[in-house]
Amino acid sequence: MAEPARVEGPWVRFWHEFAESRLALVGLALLALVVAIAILAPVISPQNPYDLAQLDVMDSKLAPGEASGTGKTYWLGTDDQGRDMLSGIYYGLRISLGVGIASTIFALAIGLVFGLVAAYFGGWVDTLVMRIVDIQLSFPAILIALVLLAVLGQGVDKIVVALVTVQWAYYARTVRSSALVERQKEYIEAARVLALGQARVVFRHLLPNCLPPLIVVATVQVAHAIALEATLSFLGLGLPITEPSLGLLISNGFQYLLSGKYWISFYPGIALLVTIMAINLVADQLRDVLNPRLRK
Amino acid sequence: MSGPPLLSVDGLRMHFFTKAGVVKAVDDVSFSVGRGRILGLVGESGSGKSMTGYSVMGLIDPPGRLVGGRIVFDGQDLTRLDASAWRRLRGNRIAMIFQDPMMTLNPVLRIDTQIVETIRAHADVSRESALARAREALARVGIPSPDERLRAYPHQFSGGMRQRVAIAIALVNHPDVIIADEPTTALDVTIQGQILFEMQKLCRETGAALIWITHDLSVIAGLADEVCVMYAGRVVESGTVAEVIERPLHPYTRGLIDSVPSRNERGRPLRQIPGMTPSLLELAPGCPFRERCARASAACAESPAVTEPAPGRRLRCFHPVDA
Amino acid sequence: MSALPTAALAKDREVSIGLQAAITSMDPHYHNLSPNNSMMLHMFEPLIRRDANQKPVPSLATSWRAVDDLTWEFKLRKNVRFHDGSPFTAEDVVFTLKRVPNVPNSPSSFATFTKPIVDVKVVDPHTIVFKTATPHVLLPSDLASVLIVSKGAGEKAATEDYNSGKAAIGTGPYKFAEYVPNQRVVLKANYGYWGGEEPWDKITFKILTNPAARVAALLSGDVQMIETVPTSDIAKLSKDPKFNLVDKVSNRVIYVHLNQSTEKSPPFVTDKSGKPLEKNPFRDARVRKALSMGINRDAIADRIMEKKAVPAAQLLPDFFYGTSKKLKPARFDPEGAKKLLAEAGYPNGFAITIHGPNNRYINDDKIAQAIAQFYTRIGVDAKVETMPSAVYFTRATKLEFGYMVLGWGTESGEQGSSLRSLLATYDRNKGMGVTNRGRYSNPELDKALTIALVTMDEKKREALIQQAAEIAMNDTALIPIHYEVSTWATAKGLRYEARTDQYTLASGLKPAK
Amino acid sequence: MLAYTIRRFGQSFIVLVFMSFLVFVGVYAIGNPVELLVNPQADEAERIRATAALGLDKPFLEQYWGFLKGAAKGDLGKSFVFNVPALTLILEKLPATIELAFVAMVIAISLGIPLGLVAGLKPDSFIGRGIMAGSIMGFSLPTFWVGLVLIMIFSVHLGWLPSNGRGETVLVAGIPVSFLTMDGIAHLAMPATNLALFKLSLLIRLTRAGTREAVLQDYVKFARAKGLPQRRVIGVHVLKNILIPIVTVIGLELGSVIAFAIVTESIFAWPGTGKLLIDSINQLDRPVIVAYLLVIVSLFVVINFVVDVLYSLLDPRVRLGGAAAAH
Repeated sequence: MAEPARVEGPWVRFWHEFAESRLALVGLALLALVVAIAILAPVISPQNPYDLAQLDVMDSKLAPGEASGTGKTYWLGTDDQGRDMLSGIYYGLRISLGVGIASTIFALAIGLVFGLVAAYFGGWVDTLVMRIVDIQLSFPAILIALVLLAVLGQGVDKIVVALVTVQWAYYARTVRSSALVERQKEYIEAARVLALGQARVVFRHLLPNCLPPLIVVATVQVAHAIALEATLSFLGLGLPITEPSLGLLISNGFQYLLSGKYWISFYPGIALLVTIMAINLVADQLRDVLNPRLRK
Repeated sequence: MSGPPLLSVDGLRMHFFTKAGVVKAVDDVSFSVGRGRILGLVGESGSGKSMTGYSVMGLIDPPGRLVGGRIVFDGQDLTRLDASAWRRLRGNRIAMIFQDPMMTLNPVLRIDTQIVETIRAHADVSRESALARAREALARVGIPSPDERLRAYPHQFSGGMRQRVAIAIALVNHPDVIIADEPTTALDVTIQGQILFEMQKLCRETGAALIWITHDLSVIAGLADEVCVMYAGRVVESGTVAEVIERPLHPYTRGLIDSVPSRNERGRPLRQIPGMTPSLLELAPGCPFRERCARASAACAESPAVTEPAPGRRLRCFHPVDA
Repeated sequence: MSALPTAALAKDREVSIGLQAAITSMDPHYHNLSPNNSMMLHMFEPLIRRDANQKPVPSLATSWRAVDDLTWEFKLRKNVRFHDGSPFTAEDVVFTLKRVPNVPNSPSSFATFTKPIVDVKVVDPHTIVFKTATPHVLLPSDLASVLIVSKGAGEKAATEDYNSGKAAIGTGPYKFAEYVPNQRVVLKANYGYWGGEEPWDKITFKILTNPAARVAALLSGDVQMIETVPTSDIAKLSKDPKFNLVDKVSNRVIYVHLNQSTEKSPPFVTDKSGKPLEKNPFRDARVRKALSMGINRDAIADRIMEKKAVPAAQLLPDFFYGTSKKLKPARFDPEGAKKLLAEAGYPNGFAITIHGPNNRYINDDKIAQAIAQFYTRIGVDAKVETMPSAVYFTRATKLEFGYMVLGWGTESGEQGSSLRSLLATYDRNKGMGVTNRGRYSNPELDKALTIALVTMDEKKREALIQQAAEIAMNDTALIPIHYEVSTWATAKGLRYEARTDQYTLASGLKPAK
Repeated sequence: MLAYTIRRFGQSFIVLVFMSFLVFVGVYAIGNPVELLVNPQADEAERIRATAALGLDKPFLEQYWGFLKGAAKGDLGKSFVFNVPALTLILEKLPATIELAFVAMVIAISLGIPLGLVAGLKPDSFIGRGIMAGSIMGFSLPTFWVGLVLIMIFSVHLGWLPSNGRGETVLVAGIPVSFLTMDGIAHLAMPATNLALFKLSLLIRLTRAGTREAVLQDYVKFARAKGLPQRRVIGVHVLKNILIPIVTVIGLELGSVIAFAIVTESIFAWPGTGKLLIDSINQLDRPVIVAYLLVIVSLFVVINFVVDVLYSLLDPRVRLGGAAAAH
């Protein structure tokens, strides 16, 4: 192929390839904004929505732009506790993003190890791992969450544990299925013939070749984790109600959707949508750039 | 040799329109090949030889596009054909064989499926008679017990066998032109030789024209009748194999010949052409080889026109190598 | 286009009603649970029923009296027939009393109500006499919870036979037609009903546990009435001319139990740096009072409950039996609360975690959060942890929490029973304080309640219960928040007679003309 | 093959036993069902009676042993709440859930794969980008939110579709199904769409990613060089290669559709097992939870088995029981 042979540092080249898609740049800008908001939430929020002392139930359910009795204006309105929606969204973003990313990373790491080990070693190891995966996958998320809630109590760390418990098996199975195909290829055979250590074969040779499908799944799963957290919150199994994530804000506002107080659910919904969309736009392009097989 | 050639390519241009700019992958390429003749297309990787092959097949994908020239096959200009007419030619009257036999066969389809579909895409025949032809085709390329092998999957074949299957598929409809894109590069040397020999034989027997694309001049030397040397999307020199190899005119051809290990000059280090192939992206006008050429002069900033230094020879250089 | 919403209304005498909770059985003695009890009243009747204000009125019994402290005589209604045509007699009452404590696998039986009766005598087919071992003034009230089944149909019947409809033979205004667990109950009119004609030929009760789904079903015309309208939709529905909204203050109080079981810090109560306290602050009446004064009940009723709650001063609204008109809801007074806390030795407050359910009472988790918000104003740091009732109640009963948001519906409609369950000194074997999760204990209160239990004179007894209520509430034995107001929404043209017991009865739903 | 099947189902049996134990432990950890079932005003005697009636007075391991003995005879216990055999309760509800899941998967597959192919073949076109943007929406929004919005639009505002419940059913081979009646379809449309959205997005993305890789492969170019019609190049050469990951995911998702049906079923009051499960969990109705999981896990086992068999049909390089035989 007519590949332009330009001399560039790998990072410059990477950036050029990434920047080829304008849509991905928009996604990156949005993601940067979202991350900045998440990090800076305590600085830029008009109110600390988790500090109950700053809330006033008398200001509850104000419409966007309405001013409270004390003259404060809430640009995106307030929820049923008098929580400023704008601040709530800033902080909620922080929690949702954190929970989504943390649980995906842990679940991915665990699933990856189990999936690779199962595929590489085969035999009874494979059988054992896959049966555990079967159990895990058929256990309903809400039952797991309920048990964990009963045993561990409520909190951000606990919800991450719950999400990881729910999700790792999914990765394990995906990894295993692509690793099974990869394992049959010659380069693994070659690596084995070279008598490389097994860990080295698994992680240096098998792993990188199983990654592309996994990246697709993982980006979807960050979004999935955020949505799952929202669903658990909807079922009353999520985060403490005083420290709402985007999902909890949405589910709290959910009951007001039919009654016309749309903003309690609508704006967090938009924030969630933008966040997940940004993650995916960036991830899509990253995948294309990182995947040598897709290079033009 | 008389009459019009079977396939003639004239002034072919194929450009990629990327976001970063225009890549002139094929830039004013002309050649022709007659029945039973073998044409070698030689050049380093990135010289546009494969793209020329794909252009003739009508397999150019966006952002690539044919922007000029004619491809006349059996009296028809292919560039004017619509997509479906072109498709009916492909695999039927013009066939192509790819470089890597490990990748060209679909791993999840059985061999019989892959051959039969080629036959049935072009002829309304029953599955049974297509299977019979498939068996013949396999036998013709020297695959033992073709009946059994028909029901196998590609991964059950060795590399050489896979390439034979690919060749069988290319030949199954008795094409008039075969474009072979480095089909032996990925194989080991003994099998290379066998396949080269067999291809040559098959072409002579069937009277098909063969375009052999390779980076390896030595392959061409024993195989082809004519040769086109390509550089940066252009044909820089062409002629009969004997003449071009005996008496290269273009400095690039010369360099290529010098870099081939030769029996007479054992012990002497191989001479390499200095420098690298230029990026084809927004290539400046002028001779693209001038950066690497010992003979380059100020004149080379202009594109040299095609000259005909001898009957049947064509050249694109201001400073040909002295004979 | 859509013919759906109107088509449903077109059949004049058919109606669909959206219920908020599953009906777990069609056996009236299997599971003592409000939604079941409400449903069963369509098919079966007690001797004495409760009207919309939970006042006892004659049903299958026409009159009753205490012959002496241990003997009650009931006159039964004549000319009443069961759905299968057989006549109702005293034998059916005897059979019912015998069946109630012996329903296999019952997760919650009605035996509590029949246990006081030690002997039954049938005087004639329409007169029956009950004997109790000790004076039991609540017998008529207890019997209001016991539905009479047919002896003929029920003799060999198990719960399955009631669920299939085979044995579900009562005297009530509606007959069994179909029961699909967790999905729907269909009833048909009993045209021979002794109480006269009913408004409906066929009723379909749909189980719509999700509040939004319930409202959506009403809005789209799939059902013509729903119970427990989510507070968030009340404002909009009441403005919509296509619907009627009715409400009534209920017998359910939302309150707070403060864990007084420990000497030192109860669970989840610490000083502000997280260290346990030397003393259990909840044992100090001043602290309890301060925590009660610190809650802005009006704000909760107004903002969280959309005005569908009434600030509470005791365990039942003051028109119920045994309630005291003297008790008024604690006034919101953060300054006063702070002062009281300082007096009690907590000038800087302390830290608590408010625990509550999040799927049991109307807006339960929001109430907990609002309370926490108010407490920040009186210097008490409050965290909030809410959880599904499956987890919550087990832990609450094990006293794993310090500050517990709870609810209590007084099905009997008299305050004595609530005081006994919630505030009498914990003694399960005596049936005292069985649900006293705060472990409040006050001998004075216990005494008044014990006497009241055996006082046959209604006036004296009510005075004793009122006195007990005043003792407990003035000591802030628990913190009452509000009485829930039950709401029903119907399609235009229908009107429902709202009830204090939160029951949804088709007999109360009538065309508005 | 036979040995493989036997081994596979033997393992599954152990899984089932293990699962049921986990549920026992889990429910035990969550709370005491008597707390929820017994009337709060009940006295101690009534509590003791109820505890005994439910068999909760026995030691934990004895309860489990009792369950195993019953299970061996096909008796998974009676629902605490409904007093009917738990298995009956579930088998009554199962057709509704499977119908919902199946219709949702059919929607997801029949739209997801073609849309994914289009997006993969024309990744830079307006349509391709539009499909991708749409698919991002599909999994960004929580199921419950989308469900309610659907109800708001189609039931409340437009009045086209019923907001809840299952429509009229007809018996097919003794199983009640609703997708054959107009009323049934009207009731199915929204919940099935709601349930399908996420899977649809996932399938679009997977198919697109697979397609983009596949079209660059030599074998696709070779197939075109053979003069095959576009239809066959994409429909056979591309599709068959990308089906492997897709089949895995479809297999997995069919299971998770049942799990996710919990939310959809409760919003649309769909009378299936998902709604039954959440109610049972909320009531700590252990026999029903256990029976539900055993039924679902058995379904999973069958689904996974079918997926693995499909693998070997789709990809000749993977042998059945492959992992075990590979060394």
